[in-house]
Amino acid sequence: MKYPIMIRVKQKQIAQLVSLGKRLDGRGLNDYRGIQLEVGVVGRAEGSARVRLGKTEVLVGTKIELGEPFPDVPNQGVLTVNAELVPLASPTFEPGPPREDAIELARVVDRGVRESKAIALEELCVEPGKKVFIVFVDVYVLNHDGNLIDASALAALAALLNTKMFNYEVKEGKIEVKPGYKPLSVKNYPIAVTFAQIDDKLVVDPWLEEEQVMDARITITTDKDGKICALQKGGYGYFTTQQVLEAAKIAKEKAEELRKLVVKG
Amino acid sequence: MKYPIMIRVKQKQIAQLVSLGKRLDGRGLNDYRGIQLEVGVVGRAEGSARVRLGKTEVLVGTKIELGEPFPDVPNQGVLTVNAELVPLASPTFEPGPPREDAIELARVVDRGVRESKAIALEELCVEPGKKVFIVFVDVYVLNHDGNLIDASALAALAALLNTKMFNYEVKEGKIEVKPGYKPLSVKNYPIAVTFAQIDDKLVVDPWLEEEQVMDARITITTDKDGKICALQKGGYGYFTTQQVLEAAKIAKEKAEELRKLVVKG
Amino acid sequence: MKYPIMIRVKQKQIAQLVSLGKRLDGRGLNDYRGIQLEVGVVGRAEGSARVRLGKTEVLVGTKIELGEPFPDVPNQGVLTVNAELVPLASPTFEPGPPREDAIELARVVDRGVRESKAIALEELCVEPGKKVFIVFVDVYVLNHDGNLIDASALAALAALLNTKMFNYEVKEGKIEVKPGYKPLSVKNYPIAVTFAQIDDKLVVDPWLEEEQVMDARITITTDKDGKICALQKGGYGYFTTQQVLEAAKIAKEKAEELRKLVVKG
Amino acid sequence: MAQKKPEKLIDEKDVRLDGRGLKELRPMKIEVGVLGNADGSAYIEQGKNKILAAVYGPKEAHPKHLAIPDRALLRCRYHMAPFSVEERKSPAPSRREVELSKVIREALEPAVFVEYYPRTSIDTFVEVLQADGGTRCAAITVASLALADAGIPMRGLVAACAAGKVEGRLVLDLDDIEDKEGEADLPLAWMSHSNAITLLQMDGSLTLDEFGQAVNMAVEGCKQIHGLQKETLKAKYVAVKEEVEE
Amino acid sequence: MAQKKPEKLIDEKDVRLDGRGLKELRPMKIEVGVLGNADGSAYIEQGKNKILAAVYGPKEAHPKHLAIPDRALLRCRYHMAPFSVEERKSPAPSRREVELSKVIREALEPAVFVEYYPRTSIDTFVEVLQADGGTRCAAITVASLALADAGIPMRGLVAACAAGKVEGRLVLDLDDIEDKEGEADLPLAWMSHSNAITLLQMDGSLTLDEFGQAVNMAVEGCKQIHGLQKETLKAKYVAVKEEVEE
Amino acid sequence: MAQKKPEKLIDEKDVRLDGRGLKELRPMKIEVGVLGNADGSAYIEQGKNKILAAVYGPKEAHPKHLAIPDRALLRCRYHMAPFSVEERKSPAPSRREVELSKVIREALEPAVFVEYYPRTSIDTFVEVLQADGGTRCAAITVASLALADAGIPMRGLVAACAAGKVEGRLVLDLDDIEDKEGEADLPLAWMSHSNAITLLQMDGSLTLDEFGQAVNMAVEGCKQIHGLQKETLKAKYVAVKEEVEE
Repeated sequence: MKYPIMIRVKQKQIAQLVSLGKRLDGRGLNDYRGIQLEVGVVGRAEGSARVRLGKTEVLVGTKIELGEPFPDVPNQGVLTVNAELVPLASPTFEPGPPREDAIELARVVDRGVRESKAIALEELCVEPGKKVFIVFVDVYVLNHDGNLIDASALAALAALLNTKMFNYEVKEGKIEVKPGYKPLSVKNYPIAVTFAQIDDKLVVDPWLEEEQVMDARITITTDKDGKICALQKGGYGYFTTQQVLEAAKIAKEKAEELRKLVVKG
Repeated sequence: MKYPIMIRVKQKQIAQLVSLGKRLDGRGLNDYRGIQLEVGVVGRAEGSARVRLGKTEVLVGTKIELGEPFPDVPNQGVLTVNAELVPLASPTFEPGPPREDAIELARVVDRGVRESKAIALEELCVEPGKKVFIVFVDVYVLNHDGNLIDASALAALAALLNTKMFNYEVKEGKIEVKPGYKPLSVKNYPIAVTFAQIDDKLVVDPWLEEEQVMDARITITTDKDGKICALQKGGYGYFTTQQVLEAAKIAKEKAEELRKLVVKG
Repeated sequence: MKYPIMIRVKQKQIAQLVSLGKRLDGRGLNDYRGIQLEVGVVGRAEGSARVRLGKTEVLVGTKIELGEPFPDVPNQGVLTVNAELVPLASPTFEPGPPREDAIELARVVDRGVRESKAIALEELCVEPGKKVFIVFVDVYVLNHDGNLIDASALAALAALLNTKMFNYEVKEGKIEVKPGYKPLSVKNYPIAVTFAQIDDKLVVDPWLEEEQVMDARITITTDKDGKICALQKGGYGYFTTQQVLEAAKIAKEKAEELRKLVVKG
Repeated sequence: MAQKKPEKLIDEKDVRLDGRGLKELRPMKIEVGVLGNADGSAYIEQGKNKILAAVYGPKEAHPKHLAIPDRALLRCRYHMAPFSVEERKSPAPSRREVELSKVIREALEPAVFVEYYPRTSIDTFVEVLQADGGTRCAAITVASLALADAGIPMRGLVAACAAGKVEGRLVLDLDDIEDKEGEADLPLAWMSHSNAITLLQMDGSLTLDEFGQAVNMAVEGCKQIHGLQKETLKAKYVAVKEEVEE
Repeated sequence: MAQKKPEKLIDEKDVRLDGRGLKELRPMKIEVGVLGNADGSAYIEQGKNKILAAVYGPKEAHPKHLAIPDRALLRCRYHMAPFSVEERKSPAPSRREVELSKVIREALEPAVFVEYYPRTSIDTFVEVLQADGGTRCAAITVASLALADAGIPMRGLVAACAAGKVEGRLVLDLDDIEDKEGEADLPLAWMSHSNAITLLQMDGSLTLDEFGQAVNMAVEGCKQIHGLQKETLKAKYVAVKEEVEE
Repeated sequence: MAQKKPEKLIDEKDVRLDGRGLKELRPMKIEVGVLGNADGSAYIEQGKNKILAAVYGPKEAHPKHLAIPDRALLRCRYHMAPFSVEERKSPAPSRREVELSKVIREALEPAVFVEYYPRTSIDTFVEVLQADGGTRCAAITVASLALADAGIPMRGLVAACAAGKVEGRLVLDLDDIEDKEGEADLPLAWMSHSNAITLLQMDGSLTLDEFGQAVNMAVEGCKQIHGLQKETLKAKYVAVKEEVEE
């Protein structure tokens, strides 16, 4: 919210470049930074994935535990997404309960997974109204260099695809663990694509310096069929209808590229 | 607790008037401000009432839910009164967990209802020790112009009288909802009457300017039979025995007037 | 952690004395202050003890309640140690949730009791996986004049030895209370002995002025057989191996003396 | 306690459960200047939604380290009364309320000349007294009026309204059951200045085509609401003027 | 674990369960200067109540924005030890403790010359080690002594005591079971200066007549307690004096 | 979900479950400078432990009242990721994490020249991504490297390692199951400067003799780890140097 002089100078410089279709780090307006994806990095977790998006680094781990369903959907498992902006990731993150930014991040990731019906929650019911599986998706930001949403959503999807559950049988209301594991059933592949608006232009995958000077941000999540399943505008600026529709089109294309990194074959 | 100069000037002016039996807003010492009462204003609530006491405005909503009884009274329902001094009501209210004032307000309203046995908690037991109804009374202060206690207690009583529960039957430990509603059984009508002490005189229903300069406050709650069921002294001053007894007498009279606004017939 | 000038002067004075084998209050380096022990001081508690160690004063009360076991040890009771540095004990204690110091204090006391297996937790199981006894040990510091750990550990042991439980029988999964009480079964007698390091010397039972100038602190808890069952280094300094081994030997001796105060016969 | 789900939300004649057409807003009632203490306030009913907004400020920012040297700090709290929903809601702010407070603030800020009041704060409080779907949009509509009522200089009023998809059809201004049972919900805030979309979210599933239609439908809804906002303000000023001139 | 309720709390000869007459106080023991670090402290046993009070101050108010330009800030915390009651109490302050902290502070403040120490704070901490009914009154009695022990100038000591109604009869100084099973409980604090009632609360059901009698009975109880307070202080000063003169 | 406890943790040939000898450390991997934003950072794998450390500072202490006139304020937060352990851990700091943050800080401070940076703070953050016994020791080892990587002047690196007793035998560097099923665990931190033990804790049961042996065994383990720490730093500086000279 505060624009010290340094930022204003940078803002001018970045905006001038963008108006020429260029960016400080040499990318084109619709280019992502380099992406590195690694899965299964935390053996204690049921599933895990680390995404490096340029210098942004996010680790997602999943845990599956037994618990109670929500009363209004007694025969569905529970999906819980939490995000921690741990203080080692940025000088601006502080220890303490999640702030607004962390909550928004978790909720945007959550909506992508939930609305695309990526997890078949009905299959996670053990005993209707009493016992269901809870899928915890914990987003852990390790280094913040901008566009946490896309990196987190990508890592979350990869971690879910990497998640295995033990086999079990229900006998007389009790769960009996059986040998072996089976993968968590993932039915859809939502991909979030975020744009920053800088001087009335849209740029894909903003890094930290761009985020510091952008007017507004828009994240569009599309599913495997190219349908939009979640969307979030952020920041203190605004978009025109034209920009929103343009962003949606590009988001669909970029998502297809990104999806190939996570979903093989 | 801070008395800036403005307040001291006002204090002198208000005190002089009171010593002449007069008040800044033209009322007599034992007069209430105009009262407006509206019930059923929030359809989602099981019962609701809005009270306007001069410019003070309080909304009370009730909710009834199933829950567990307290272990020491296994066959009684639960009454829970909560008060929120939401920040739109006053520049001095801040977001956050209830402070001292909100807690005292809730507890004084609670004691009036509880001690007068207005709600027959035994009738709210479904399965002793396991399942009872919880009556939530949420006091929501919308505009603070003094005497929140009387306005809140009045709105709480009106909301309880406005409360309806669905019909149900208990079959094999399970609750079966049946068509229709029945009113919550309210057995008594406690009314709180608050006095401010200003320059050794008592005035009824203090408004904000009077509260800012008063020495102390006393609230006396009487029930439908004119018995005192709850009492609370507040503020940094004191009362003499004489004043307390005088206040009790007036409280009983004023309560009878106010009760007619809520309890028809 | 702040060393104002006053403290530095005192530090020099205390260190000089210690280098001569003396202490400000006249004690030898390995002497405890006078200890007063009183048990059964709080009748509402299942057990209680007050320890005065010089001017340090600690009250410990125990409560025993039914609750659920931890899932990983379904047939064991639960031991819970909590410490409150209540603000009447010191100008540096403030109201609010336990800070680091209180948490460390509680955990060091807890480890002594737990690791020496002083409480036979298996005997506190009522219904495996469902119902066990929880032993609450609440450490209440009433006056802080240094060495809270030893005083608290001593009071905790004395309070446990003073603890009585009602007699009961389990009939068809329900607990039936029977007349009379029986003592809580205490199998071991852990005693904590704390040293301060001042100018490379160790002194036993540091009082407040010594704690303010010490470099580091070490607490060694030994059990009735002279075995070490818990140990905690604290403070911003360090110890040599030599010092640690020397401290352990002294701790064992001093613990035997202290144990006699609590365990009669 | 719980609502029963009806078999159909829209009949074969494109009439919705509450009798509305597909592109029809719910009945609305707006008032401004409804609270005694706030610098500005407004109240809205939109369907069964009942929402109050109050503005305090511009005033010295507190705590001071939050003050911004060259602009006002705009703050916003969206909060639901415990009795505003089917199951009693704890008064402690939920994660949902924290997120909505953020997006509502970001929907309002483009309209406010925050640069006129450096080092101050402008606090906007929204209380949902009864909720019936679309509360974040109604909150923006009413908060925008409360800001205007407080005399805060603005580029224009912000109006907000959702479009969505229910039983295969695109509809305007979803109520609670349409939101819960429908296929998509797209809340949007708009101001006429720059034709700006200041809030945009979406849940559900829409093709690109449907998305474009929904955005346009929501903008149209906002324009209607904007008209109503202007009328309400005008009526108030006329009333004030008449009062003054009497 | 739980107490069993006896059949009768008062017998036909007006003798209460613990052997007291209707207007008789429970046995009391008071000490002052019991804690090493506090500026003032006191301890009370009243029946089975065991309560400690400590005072720190006057000292610079912290945080500073709480300081009052023309008087001391009097603060009070009433807190119960987890083992002080039948069921273990969580050490986090309950709503009851928050309310009692407030009314106890307001019962003490009329007695304190707060205007002597502007911009400072005087912090009073009350710890209930064992509770047996009437803790708020005993807390006021003992906190008042701790303030005196800290050398805070006061208009007088504040004594406190409840009256109430049990099995149809008015009684003084209710213990736990009388409080729980009785028909009314009326805690009251009093100071001889101005004959002032500085705390007054009531729970239960009393006619106006009964109420008047109960107030007077409680005031009489306070007067007895006040006598005991004065003796205790006097005894301490004599002891100190003797010590000094030795 | 839960591990099954094997019958024996150490076989008759003194070989441990994972194939190690009694005095053998688990395989270790250390990296420094792994995070982009931190002033210093390091990563360690020790057995299945995976731990990151980051250092920010020296920087102006905030809030200001925490600043110390003649030295830096060293702060430390030890925190476990929710997915780092068998049962998901709530991200809110547990009492265990609060205690470990304290003892880790106190293990590091003797090595840091805090007096060089008065009025500043040096913040050390440790995140356990996967836990397998001995996390506090690995946390100290890696945090010490992160401090060095941040260019904080130090008396030396702090290395940490536990010794303990398992099935009657003294062993070095216990893993999770040895810690849980063993008879004693003794974590220790050491720096070569002054041959100083900067962290020492113990859980379990050891005779004085065993204790002495365990302390010495842990110190020997620390010396090995210290060697590895030095190599890692050296390798990094060589790499940097080469990069600069290219």
